[in-house]
Amino acid sequence: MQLKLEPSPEQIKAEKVYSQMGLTDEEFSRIEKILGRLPNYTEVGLFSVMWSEHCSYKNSKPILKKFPVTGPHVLQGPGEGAGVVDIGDNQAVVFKIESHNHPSAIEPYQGAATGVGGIIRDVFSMGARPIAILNSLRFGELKNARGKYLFEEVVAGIAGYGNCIGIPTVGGEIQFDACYEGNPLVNAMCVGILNHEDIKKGQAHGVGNTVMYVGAKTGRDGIHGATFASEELTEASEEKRPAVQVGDPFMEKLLLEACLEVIKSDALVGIQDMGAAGLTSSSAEMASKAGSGIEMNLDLVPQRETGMTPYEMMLSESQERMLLVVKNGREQEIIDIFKRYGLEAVAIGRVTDDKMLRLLHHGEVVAEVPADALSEDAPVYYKPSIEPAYYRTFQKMENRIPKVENIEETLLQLLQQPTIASKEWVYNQYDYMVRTNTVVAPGSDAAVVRIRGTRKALAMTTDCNSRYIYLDPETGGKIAVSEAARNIVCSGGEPLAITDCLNFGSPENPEIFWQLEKAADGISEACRVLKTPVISGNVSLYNETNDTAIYPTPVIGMVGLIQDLDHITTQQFKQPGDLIYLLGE
Amino acid sequence: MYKVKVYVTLKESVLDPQGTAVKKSLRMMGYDDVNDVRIGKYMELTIGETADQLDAMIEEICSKLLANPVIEDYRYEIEECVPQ
Amino acid sequence: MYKVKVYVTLKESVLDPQGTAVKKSLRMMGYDDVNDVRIGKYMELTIGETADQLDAMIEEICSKLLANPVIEDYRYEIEECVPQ
Amino acid sequence: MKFAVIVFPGSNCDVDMYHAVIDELGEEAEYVWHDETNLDRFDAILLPGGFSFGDYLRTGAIARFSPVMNEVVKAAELGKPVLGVCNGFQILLEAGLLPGAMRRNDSLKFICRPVLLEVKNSNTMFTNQYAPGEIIEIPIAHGEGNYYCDETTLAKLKANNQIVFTYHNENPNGSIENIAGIMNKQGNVLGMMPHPERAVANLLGSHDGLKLFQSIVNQWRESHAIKA
Ligand SMILES: Nc1ncnc2c1ncn2[C@@H]1O[C@H](COP(=O)(O)OP(=O)(O)O)[C@@H](O)[C@H]1O
Repeated sequence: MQLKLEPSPEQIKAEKVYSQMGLTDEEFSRIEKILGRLPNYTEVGLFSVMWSEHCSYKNSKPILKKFPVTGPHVLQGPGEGAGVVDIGDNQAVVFKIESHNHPSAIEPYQGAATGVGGIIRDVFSMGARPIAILNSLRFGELKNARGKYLFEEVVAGIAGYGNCIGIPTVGGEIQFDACYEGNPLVNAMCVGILNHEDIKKGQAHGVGNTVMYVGAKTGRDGIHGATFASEELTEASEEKRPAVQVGDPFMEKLLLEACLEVIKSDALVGIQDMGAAGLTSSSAEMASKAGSGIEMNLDLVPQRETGMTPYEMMLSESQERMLLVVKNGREQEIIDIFKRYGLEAVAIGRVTDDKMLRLLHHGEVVAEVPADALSEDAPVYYKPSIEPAYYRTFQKMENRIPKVENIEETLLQLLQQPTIASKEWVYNQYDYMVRTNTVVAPGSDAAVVRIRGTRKALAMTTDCNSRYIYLDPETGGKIAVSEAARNIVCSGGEPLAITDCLNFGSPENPEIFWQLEKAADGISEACRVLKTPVISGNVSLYNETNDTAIYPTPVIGMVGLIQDLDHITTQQFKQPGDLIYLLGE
Repeated sequence: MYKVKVYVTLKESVLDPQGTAVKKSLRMMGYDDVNDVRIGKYMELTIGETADQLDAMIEEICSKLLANPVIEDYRYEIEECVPQ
Repeated sequence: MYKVKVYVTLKESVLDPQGTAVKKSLRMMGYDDVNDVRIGKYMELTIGETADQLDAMIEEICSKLLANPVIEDYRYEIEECVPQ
Repeated sequence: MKFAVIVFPGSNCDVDMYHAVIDELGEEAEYVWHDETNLDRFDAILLPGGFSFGDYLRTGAIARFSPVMNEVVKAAELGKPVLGVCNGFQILLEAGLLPGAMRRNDSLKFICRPVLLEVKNSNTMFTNQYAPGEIIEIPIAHGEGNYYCDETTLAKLKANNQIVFTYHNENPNGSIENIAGIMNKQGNVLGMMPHPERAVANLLGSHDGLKLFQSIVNQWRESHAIKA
């Protein structure tokens, strides 16, 4: 019934229905060529989300190639749910940062909350126990009610999710600047640890193995979220926005504990979270990475609403869901583990050898496309880049050293700046102590979380001074990495690696693309020098309102290893009479 | 004096984790006939003398503050009440 | 099929911090006529065929789970509804 | 001495409680899933913090119906020490093992930070290692710790010395009479919002909470020495 309301393949082509989903004419002909026929509505949907910037990195791939991603201690670089770095004694640290900017602009509490939920899934889908959450936030100046509302609700959303699931939020940073007024940034980072043998990958190996679905039921929420995240925010976004997702941290807590139990089972072959583009990305990527195919019967997908179409099910971004590949015949073991936590694991498909993503619904094949075409072979664009005029002007300007008449007064003025002032109001809303491993709480240079049962600890921080990056993206990029490294070192740690979240304006604008390129050059250079490879990251483009872009904001998340608890140092002055030294220039 | 009763409920397609949890626990307690539970907010506002444009005012209050139209629906009832 | 609407409110004698906060914001927004705001919960239960003793059952559900009698009052309405 | 750490779906301070007992107190502990129906093998019961069943509806409201709660009630009747921290306290209130109810913090915000407490009653099985009126530092982490009870109940709490901890110098959440922790009349069920299990080692910022656990062990040893 429902299906008949969808435009026919011919209509889609003639009326350019695909363009409403964010596909260009060239991309559409490319799809026609790949399939050797016209795609139906569901198939266009699959391509449109998978070829969105958010999922395919089609505009940013050439930039990401610049980053150094290897090192003797890197066990998993970019490409999986999160990166993995060896920390000795058969242990490894897993981390990644991700943006949830657009949803947070529309519904700040839930947008921020589901952002936290998503990054946690990325980490535990690698087989790691999440041990800490950090964030990096940008808002307009706190001058109007809307600005304050966004700020308060984003903080409440991060707290609401993190506190409930019971992972300490141990650090972050906040900057207020008019450029973020219409487009706040909400980046969340999660850090986890695991033993080497527990590393899991999102790969669908083994023809005949079973594809299982676990977690929350699929509803009509967030359909086309990935495409939405890849567009500029306009007045019309309000209309077009996908039904906003509501986070369910309780469900995720159960999912987390159950998945960590499941990864110990050798019945599990692969696991991936259903993030952006939900079932589509998880299934296509798992198949593509393993060089296999997947066939799923959508009638078996647990559904929250009635009459959902294949298109809706595949594009839904309902939260708190995972896709598993399980050895054929061993399904019951997995079902039993989830059942203990009150969760249902449902077999919805199997791994095939034909490299196709094939979907069945009511006994019919409703979509059949090569998995690689959706994932690895998505288009890549090399965008033009132009050095902006403003940059040239700045470069020509003399260095100006501000004259300070009254030091005390200036200091007080500075301390009153929301960006500089204490963030206690924020982090006191976060349970930064749960799991009793936080040995340096928010308020110092980096947070420090001990690894129970060892003398070791991890130092972690997020940093980015976007004003510097705006003024000089390359130098600013170096500064961001160096600041993070200083925070780690000042806490007693040795920097291990970074994750990054590239928040920029529209890549269609050559000047913005230039910012992206240069910032990446700077970050890469600093990472090479400091031997901190980029092990994971995320790109958020189109952060613009009414054609004004935010400052380029490549947020750096860094983790460092503290070899012995005795090496931990904190920021605070300790006692009267101690000497104060200034290091550096 | 007016008493305004405002009902805020989650939109149909929006996930209701609270309702789901309550339904599950009612089932566990043996109330098998409970098919669905949705949880929303109920608010009572007591409002002074602004008889005119009360409707427009309530409408505004609801959409701006009491409900988030992105995920919630609201409705309200206005009762005139005689102060004792 | 029955639809049961349950209203849970804080007892009069119990301070309602949420209501107070909403009232404050409304005043700040210029709605000076708002004298009082109380915030409670509104729940909708859809219940199957147990026609008999529905009342007793709802009473039980409310007092045991949906409301905490130490600080909350509740009331409910039962509507019979014809499935479409 | 053997402690049960009850784990409800959504509990998240179970690990903290467990490690406080094993690593710092040096006693035995075991996680007990909420569907367990026998607690005979334990000498004391710990209800940890967290968000049982998401704390959807009301804090502790759903957890109280978990099968294990019948056993917790039994253990309480037998006189075994029962300690509920944060969400554990909220569950004890909902289950009627302690009087009163919890409201949202008056700031309407979740608050996580160390606070000062006054030990109001040091003559209990949970506080015998503290000096009377001792001021201790223990963190809080909750959104609903605003304790409430009616006048009559409050009068009884006072008359029977059931108020065990109060907030010192400032009231972080609006609870009546600065109440941070209360016990039942028999004195073997304690509920408190602050987290003693998070203050058991200097590395964590304070070890003031350790004495609470030591008090339980102390009392248990003494009563067993007498029996023996
Ligand atoms: N959003 C946040 N979440 C958690 N902690 C934060 C957040 N913002 C700031 N903090 C904490 O406050 C402290 C100071 O932050 P900030 O003013 O940004 O300093 P810095 O410039 O040294 O990074 C840091 O320890 C940081 O971890």
